Amino acid sequence: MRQICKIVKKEFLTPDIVDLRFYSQEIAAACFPGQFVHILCSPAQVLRRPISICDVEGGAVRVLFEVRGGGTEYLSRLEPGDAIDVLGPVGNGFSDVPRGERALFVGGGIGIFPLLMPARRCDKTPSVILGFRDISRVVLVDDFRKLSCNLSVMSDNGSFGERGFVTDKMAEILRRGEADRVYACGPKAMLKAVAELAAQYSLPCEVSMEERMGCGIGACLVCACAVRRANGERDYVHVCKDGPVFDASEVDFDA
Amino acid sequence: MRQICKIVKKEFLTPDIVDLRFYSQEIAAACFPGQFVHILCSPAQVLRRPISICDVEGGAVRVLFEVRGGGTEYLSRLEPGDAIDVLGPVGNGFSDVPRGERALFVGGGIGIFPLLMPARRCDKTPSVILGFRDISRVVLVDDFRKLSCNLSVMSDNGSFGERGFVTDKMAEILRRGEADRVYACGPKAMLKAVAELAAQYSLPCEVSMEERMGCGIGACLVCACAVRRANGERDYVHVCKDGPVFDASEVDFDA
Amino acid sequence: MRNQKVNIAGVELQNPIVTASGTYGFGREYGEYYSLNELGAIAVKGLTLKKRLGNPPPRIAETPMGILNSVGLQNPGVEAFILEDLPFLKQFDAKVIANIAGNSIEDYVEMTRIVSASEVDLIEVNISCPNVKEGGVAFGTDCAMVDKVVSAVKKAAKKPVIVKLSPNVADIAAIARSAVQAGADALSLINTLLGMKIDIKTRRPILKNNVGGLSGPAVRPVAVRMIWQVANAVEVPIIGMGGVAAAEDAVEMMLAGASAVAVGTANFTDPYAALNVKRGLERYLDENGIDDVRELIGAVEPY
Amino acid sequence: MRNQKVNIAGVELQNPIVTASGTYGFGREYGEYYSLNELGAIAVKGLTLKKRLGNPPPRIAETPMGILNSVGLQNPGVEAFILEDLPFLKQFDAKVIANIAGNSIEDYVEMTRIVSASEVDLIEVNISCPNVKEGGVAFGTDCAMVDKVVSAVKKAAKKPVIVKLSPNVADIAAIARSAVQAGADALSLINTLLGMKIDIKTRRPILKNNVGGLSGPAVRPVAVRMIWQVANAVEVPIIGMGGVAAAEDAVEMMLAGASAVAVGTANFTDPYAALNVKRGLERYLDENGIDDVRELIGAVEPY
Ligand SMILES: Cc1cc2nc3c(=O)[nH]c(=O)nc-3n(C[C@H](O)[C@H](O)[C@H](O)COP(=O)(O)OP(=O)(O)OC[C@H]3O[C@@H](n4cnc5c(N)ncnc54)[C@H](O)[C@@H]3O)c2cc1C
Ligand SMILES: Cc1cc2nc3c(=O)[nH]c(=O)nc-3n(C[C@H](O)[C@H](O)[C@H](O)COP(=O)(O)OP(=O)(O)OC[C@H]3O[C@@H](n4cnc5c(N)ncnc54)[C@H](O)[C@@H]3O)c2cc1C
Ligand SMILES: Cc1cc2nc3c(=O)[nH]c(=O)nc-3n(C[C@H](O)[C@H](O)[C@H](O)COP(=O)(O)O)c2cc1C
Ligand SMILES: Cc1cc2nc3c(=O)[nH]c(=O)nc-3n(C[C@H](O)[C@H](O)[C@H](O)COP(=O)(O)O)c2cc1C
Ligand code: FES
Ligand code: FES
Repeated sequence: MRQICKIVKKEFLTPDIVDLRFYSQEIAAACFPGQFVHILCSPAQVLRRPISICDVEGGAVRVLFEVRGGGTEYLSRLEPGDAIDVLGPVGNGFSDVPRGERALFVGGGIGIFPLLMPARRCDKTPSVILGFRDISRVVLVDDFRKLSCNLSVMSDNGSFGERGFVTDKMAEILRRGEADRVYACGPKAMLKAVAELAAQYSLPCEVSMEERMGCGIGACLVCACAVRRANGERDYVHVCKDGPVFDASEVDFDA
Repeated sequence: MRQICKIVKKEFLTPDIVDLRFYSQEIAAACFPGQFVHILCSPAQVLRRPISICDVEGGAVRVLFEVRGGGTEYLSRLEPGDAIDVLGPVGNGFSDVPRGERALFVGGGIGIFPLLMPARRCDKTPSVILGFRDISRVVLVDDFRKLSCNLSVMSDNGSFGERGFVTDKMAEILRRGEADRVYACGPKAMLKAVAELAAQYSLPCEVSMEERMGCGIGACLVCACAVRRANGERDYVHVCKDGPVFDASEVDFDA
Repeated sequence: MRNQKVNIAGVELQNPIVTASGTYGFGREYGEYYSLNELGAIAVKGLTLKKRLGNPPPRIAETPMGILNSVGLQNPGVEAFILEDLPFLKQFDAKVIANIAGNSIEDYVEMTRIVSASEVDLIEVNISCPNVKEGGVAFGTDCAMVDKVVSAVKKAAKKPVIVKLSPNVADIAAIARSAVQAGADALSLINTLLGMKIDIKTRRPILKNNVGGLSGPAVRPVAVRMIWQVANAVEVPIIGMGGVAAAEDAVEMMLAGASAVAVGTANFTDPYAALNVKRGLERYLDENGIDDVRELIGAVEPY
Repeated sequence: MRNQKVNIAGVELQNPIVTASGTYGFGREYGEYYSLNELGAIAVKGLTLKKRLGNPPPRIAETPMGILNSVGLQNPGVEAFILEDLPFLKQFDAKVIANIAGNSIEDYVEMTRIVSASEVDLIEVNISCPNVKEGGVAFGTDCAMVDKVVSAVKKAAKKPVIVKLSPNVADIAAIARSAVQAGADALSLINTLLGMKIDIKTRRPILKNNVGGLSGPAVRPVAVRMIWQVANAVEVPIIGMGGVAAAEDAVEMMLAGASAVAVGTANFTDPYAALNVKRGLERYLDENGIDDVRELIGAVEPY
């Protein structure tokens, strides 16, 4: 689906992170947790930008994004009333948490955005670990607080929440046997550590991967993600269509 | 001079012609009739667009432009309060009408815009001939009416003013000996005819030429205009710096 | 009804709009946005004899009004394509162009035999892929090599052969002449220009392959010039491509000498790009009272 | 104070920012916007032995993030330059690069002699102008021709010789090697890519010359790639250019292997472009704690 959508709300949560809501009844109705939208930011750019769907509220889709380069910078300057060209929802999101299972959500940095929706949709209280570089980058914590979840917040330097890495906290939780499956999104190094921990405890683990994209729908094959097939063979799957969420046991984090 | 200027007024005079005023005390103070500004229209474009200065009003500069391609289209969508990047005033304008002389101004289509200011600045009542394709393209006539000038308006099909070409009217005026010098701006074919008529009556004639531009200040040499030197030699001068206004007797209209 | 049909080496396309190899997969994904019956032809992702994984990611970088890609011919192999994808594509009115790339002349010949025996409509010989180490672009930048590959392919081919030219050459007309003398039934151009982008923060290339192929509107002036030069040098039909994003661009390429026009990178900007180019072209013909789209082909009047 | 100085073939530039030949005239016009003392060097408009009128207008067309030009070396001739423009330029700290273009090897040699006897600091041999019928780009696309021209020029030269390369070639590294083997003290690249734009309303090319040279941000990925390839192929310093519009672009080119960077088309977008690139580069060094701009040269870490 490709739509021209009106921005209904825009707010800078930090000097770099923007909370944007745009109106699309259709995308809001059709999307699943972990899917993303592919947004055409500037008329001077040829490529869209993939941004995770963070939440839906009525007919509005909420995304959070960090201003990094030209595309997100342009997007951050738009205002309510302006229109954006949105492709989506695209990709394969997180699988539903099976009834009765306790999920653990682990997010780092901008990787926390796609975890809000699935964490809300659990029937058993999930655990959530959010990691930030430092206090200046803390966003969305209040939204997670409003869910019924066991929330831990970590920062690398202890300036907000506990000092330490999300995997420190994750190890604790798994040791205490408080999780039946793990969902994670964040930097690749973090995902790798999360996947290894989950594997140690033989827990199912899904990770949301990032890769530079072209088409966003599976046609151009640029967004390759290395996997190892059951037979040990190396292969590439594609983040936009096969992912962004993959079974962690398949992903070849060292490729 | 290069300035980021605020648009103070924008109005569509016809579906295609925009009347735009932007604020620049400096350009308003420094400019001469016949000079132009070189405007950076869209961030997706590498080249500026040359637009004649039509008038100055206090600290505001007035330009009229026709929407033709991507640049003028983008410009036409800006609104008061938006900023534009303006280089100018640039070029050599019309020479002052010597005291006591009766000037004749001949403009065709968008070529009438740079004639308003010099027509106003004459001490003896000038004649002005404005030519339009048809009534749907008539603009700025009221502004000329407000000057003390002998105004003739022509249209190709007679749908506004008299039917005929500006040169028909010009021939009449010259026959009656009502002009001492001629200033013209418009399509090249018109300028050629005007120049020939003026030459027949041995009147000094200045024409404002158009050419595609790069730098707009005389450095890149793309805006070449063919001239014939006194010794008969062909040469190129440059519309942005040597012009846009040239002595008609120099210009090689057939090059 | 105005005529939209064009002829490429004996194969009639219902309209001149093609999708460029490698940007459109095997049609399935864009087929969810509009019917593939709308298109003149679909050039499928570049095929190799055996399955290829392609290059490691990142495989794409954005540049001013363009992109660099270094996919490196990831594909399931020609046999898998014929078994699993061709039947899907053959459901539609769009002609199917099999784009083949080899590491050796033997590869090209073998693939030509295989696709000739299939329901593919046209064979596009990619001698211009900048993203593979062996072979690839090397075949396309030297007249003698072009002659060898094309002659060999033509001997094995039972379908019309389009030769896809590389723009990374000094004299595109000479390359085109070699291809035609060796028997090419049609030419397609341009493939991508070799480019590079460096991340100044990490001081590393954005592409894991270091360099990649430049495409998109940025390259259009080069494409138009080359199509014009080639159209003046040879008689065979040309499929023009390189930065076509709107109907006006397609018209420009046809005026330069293309009989059909492929849309590539523009699909990424807008999944409806090819459809919009097609519809826009129809509108253009209507508005200008042009009864036959073929009137545009090579109709530029140079100075 | 961080070191900004770079060395091009024995000539020290106070900073690596150069203005590209043909985009900056003889410096007078931009000199009204900022002091020419700010620049590392100024490459003057391409000079020929005798005055040249250049091509008929239109000489420029806009393309996606680029331009086409077909000026065709309009210039007053080398003698007039030395008499009338060089004294003006020599008032400033910026080094003066005389860009020369000939129709024949004799032309090049004669001009080399003339500028060698002047106060010019460096000679840039333009063997890559796409806008003149005779000579021009033909000298720059063939290794044997490059060798001939450069050897002849070097014999006559009493100043360091920069050879300016054409990007319209299949193997830029081979051309670069020929130039260096023939004695080039430095290389500059890229000149413009040959392109074309057609007005679909009139069905005529926009440029009266039909084709012209493509420059501006659109070509930057091609320029960066070629600079990287050439830097890996030869040892002499490189002046990089092609689409530099901001300090980040200059850093990218230096990382790719350029010792200095020229700003061309960007001057048209913003008359302060070269100054802004220079200032931005200083800021970049400060912000990243880089003490010597030369640390950037060739510092890209390829995969
Ligand atoms: C599935 C997915 C979901 C994402 N969700 C979010 C989100 O919810 N919030 C958020 O802030 N960011 C998210 N990102 C990252 C976001 O896409 C990039 O930060 C953004 O594309 C950068 O664009 P730019 O123009 O600002 O940067 P530039 O560096 O100028 O972009 C240049 C090109 O590189 C691509 N690119 C650059 N960085 C990345 C990256 N990290 N991942 C993918 N492509 C990149 C751009 O898309 C563009 O094509 C997501 C990425 C993916 C793949
Ligand atoms: C000295 C001078 C004064 C002018 N004054 C006015 C004016 O007051 N009002 C007005 O409506 N128009 C004026 N024009 C014409 C105006 O510059 C063009 O209509 C405008 O540049 C078109 O830009 P575009 O992006 O809309 O069209 P496009 O066709 O998309 O432009 C593409 C490129 O071609 C150039 N170009 C296209 N048409 C012309 C043209 N006729 N003359 C020069 N360059 C052109 C553009 O500047 C641009 O570089 C003037 C031109 C010159 C040379
Ligand atoms: C991501 C991508 C993959 C491509 N893969 C192929 C390919 O497999 N075979 C081929 O002949 N051309 C390939 N190309 C080149 C295109 O078919 C086309 O020639 C080029 O991109 C220029 O057209 P465009 O500017 O419209 O994209 C690829 C281009 C892109 C962008
Ligand atoms: C209008 C124009 C005129 C040029 N004239 C010359 C010239 O006379 N000699 C030359 O060597 N290069 C000439 N060039 C090429 C530039 O010096 C430069 O190599 C090229 O434009 C790429 O840089 P850019 O993208 O920054 O403009 C010219 C370029 C332009 C745009
Ligand atoms: S972005 Fe095209 S396949 Fe994923
Ligand atoms: S536009 Fe550059 S010299 Fe006139």
